[in-house]
Amino acid sequence: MGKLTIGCFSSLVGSMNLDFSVKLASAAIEKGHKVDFWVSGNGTMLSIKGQKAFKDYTHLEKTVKELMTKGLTATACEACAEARGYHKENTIEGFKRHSMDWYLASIFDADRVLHIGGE
Amino acid sequence: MGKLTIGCFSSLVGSMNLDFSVKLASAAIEKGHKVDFWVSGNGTMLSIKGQKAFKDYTHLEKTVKELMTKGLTATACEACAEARGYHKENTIEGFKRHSMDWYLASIFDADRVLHIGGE
Amino acid sequence: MATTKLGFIVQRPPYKSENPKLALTHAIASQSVEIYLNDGDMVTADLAFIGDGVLNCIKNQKAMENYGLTSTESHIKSTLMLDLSVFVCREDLDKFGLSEDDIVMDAEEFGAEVKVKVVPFSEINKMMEEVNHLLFF
Amino acid sequence: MATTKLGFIVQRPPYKSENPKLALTHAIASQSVEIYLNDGDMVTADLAFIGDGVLNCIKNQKAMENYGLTSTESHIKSTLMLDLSVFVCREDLDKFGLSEDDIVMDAEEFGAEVKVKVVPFSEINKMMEEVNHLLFF
Amino acid sequence: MKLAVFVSDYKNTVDTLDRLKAEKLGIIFVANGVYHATMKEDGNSSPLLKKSADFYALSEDLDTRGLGSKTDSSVKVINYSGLVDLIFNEYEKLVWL
Amino acid sequence: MKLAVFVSDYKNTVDTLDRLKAEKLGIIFVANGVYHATMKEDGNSSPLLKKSADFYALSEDLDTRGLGSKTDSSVKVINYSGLVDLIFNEYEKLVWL
Repeated sequence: MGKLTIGCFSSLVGSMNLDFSVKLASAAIEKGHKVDFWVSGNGTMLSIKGQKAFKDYTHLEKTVKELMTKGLTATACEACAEARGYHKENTIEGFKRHSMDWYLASIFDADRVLHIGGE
Repeated sequence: MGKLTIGCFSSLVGSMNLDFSVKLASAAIEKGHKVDFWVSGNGTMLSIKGQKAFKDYTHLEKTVKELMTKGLTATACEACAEARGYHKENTIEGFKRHSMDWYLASIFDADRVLHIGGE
Repeated sequence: MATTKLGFIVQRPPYKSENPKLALTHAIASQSVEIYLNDGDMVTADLAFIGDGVLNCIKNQKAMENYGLTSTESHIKSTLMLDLSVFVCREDLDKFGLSEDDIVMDAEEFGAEVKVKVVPFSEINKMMEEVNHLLFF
Repeated sequence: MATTKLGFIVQRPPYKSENPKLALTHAIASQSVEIYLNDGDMVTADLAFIGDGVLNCIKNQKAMENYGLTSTESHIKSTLMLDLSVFVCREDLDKFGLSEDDIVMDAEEFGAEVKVKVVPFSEINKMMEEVNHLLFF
Repeated sequence: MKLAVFVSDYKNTVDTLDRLKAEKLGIIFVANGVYHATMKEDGNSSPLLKKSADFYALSEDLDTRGLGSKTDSSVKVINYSGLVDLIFNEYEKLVWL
Repeated sequence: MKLAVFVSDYKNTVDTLDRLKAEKLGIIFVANGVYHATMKEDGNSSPLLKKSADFYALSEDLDTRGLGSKTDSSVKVINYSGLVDLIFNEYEKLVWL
């Protein structure tokens, strides 16, 4: 079994890159791999709690929480979050906040890295 | 003097479409025009209070507040905001939240409409 | 008593950005705008899919099954149920080798009487001339 | 004692998306990553600007004056101050008719000893071969 | 119609501009659109500059990108204040691609 | 190197894929990239399918767009579970364009 580090910089609603990332993380965890998940830039939107579940909009809060109980480590870029007005008290419980070096440290011993840099 | 309605759907940090919109609104207000400003989709990020001012990131909260004292009407799409976990209590004071028909009503008697639909 | 006509032009494919869906939801909002207006005043919305935007109209989108998300297809059907004019550019369908069988043409199952109009780009251009304001997505 | 090498490739112009700037800030984070690692372990970051990404390197960007925002230019200078390797694709500069005079080449005013390396794409490709992981922006 | 088209990107993913018809057409380069007003590729100016239109580029966006002095002679440089006048006085409909 | 390139867009604004060299190259169509695996324009398949590579397309993303049954014969359809195996077993470096 390997370790996959996913970095995603895309917004919660729109490109569906976060939907993709979360589904990939889920499939990898199902197969027994370890998954670290880093969100930076607009990707930090994923870490906000209290996303209202409308069927017209991507809603990932519930899935991410479930994956965290199955071992997913999810971390948001703290500065990217704060610049957008996302504070610790708005963050999903268990979703970590660190500076960018956390991502690189996760990559250090990752077997595979999927970095999704754009919108 | 005329009325300009600007709609912007782009995220706070990144494309700089919101920076553009806010500067255009400011220039129009300086010239005595009335400006209505609608943010929807990722554009609703503009309405969040407590954006931390880093020089590395677009920071528009202060400017928007100043423009509101000069007559700018700013309104965010309520559903788009809620889907992202942006609630009334996170919203900049004076920044309105309505459904999408507000935008169309503003356009009804606008002389010019600049609709910025993408990221 | 005045009418402001709007043209909503969708030029990008679905699911990569939120904007084709927001085009549809904002156009639909023309049906409830009167609460803000004086009696008799109204806003109309015409919708046109052009370029890669016609890919929004392909049938059998399974967004709900795969991602728990309303499909753009079902938003188009909602638009038809509310009697909005929906145009699809014929030249762009032809370019992709798509026929009327491949795309959403009606929402008869929900009682919609209006159908999608597949028209040459020149007619969409005419619509753009006739409206008061344009909103490109 | 192990080293993981990363290649950061910037292929898009500045200011349209946040990602060229995030490439630089994330690459810079390689300098502080040790706090998470065992003694002697490290992560290195090489940066390369290719395609329209070379537009990030044009000098005299006035982002602070116009938008109150740190320029991508100044982020490149920070990167040089931290001794990271920064490559710029020569063929892409040539395509735009840009010379070394037009782009950020050093940060001597801040005491940086490292300079930008203008190299053929083949060298960037070699770097991509040599690193352990690639991060495209 | 009197149509002003805002071009905000360098590489566009849509070809809509080629199909738009207007009696009076203005093309306003803003954000990364200003690269069209300044950069040549293999010696060639942007194909957009061959269109029959009046061209404008936003000075603040040129300066932000280090392009202040490089604008093609066919393009008029305006600032935000000039843009407001252009919008209200010269054009009726505005399109952001 | 063994390189898997994720193509997530239909109209790309970068030409990087043309320049990447790898001993073993996989092109994985995801998100709107799946249009490359399915749509023809004026009768022509996507130029990407002419490259010397192994091609994959994500079934969930095909189905989401109503393209379930239209995939080009050169493209292998995989689901998320298959994608995980591909990533870990067939390729070493992953690039998302």
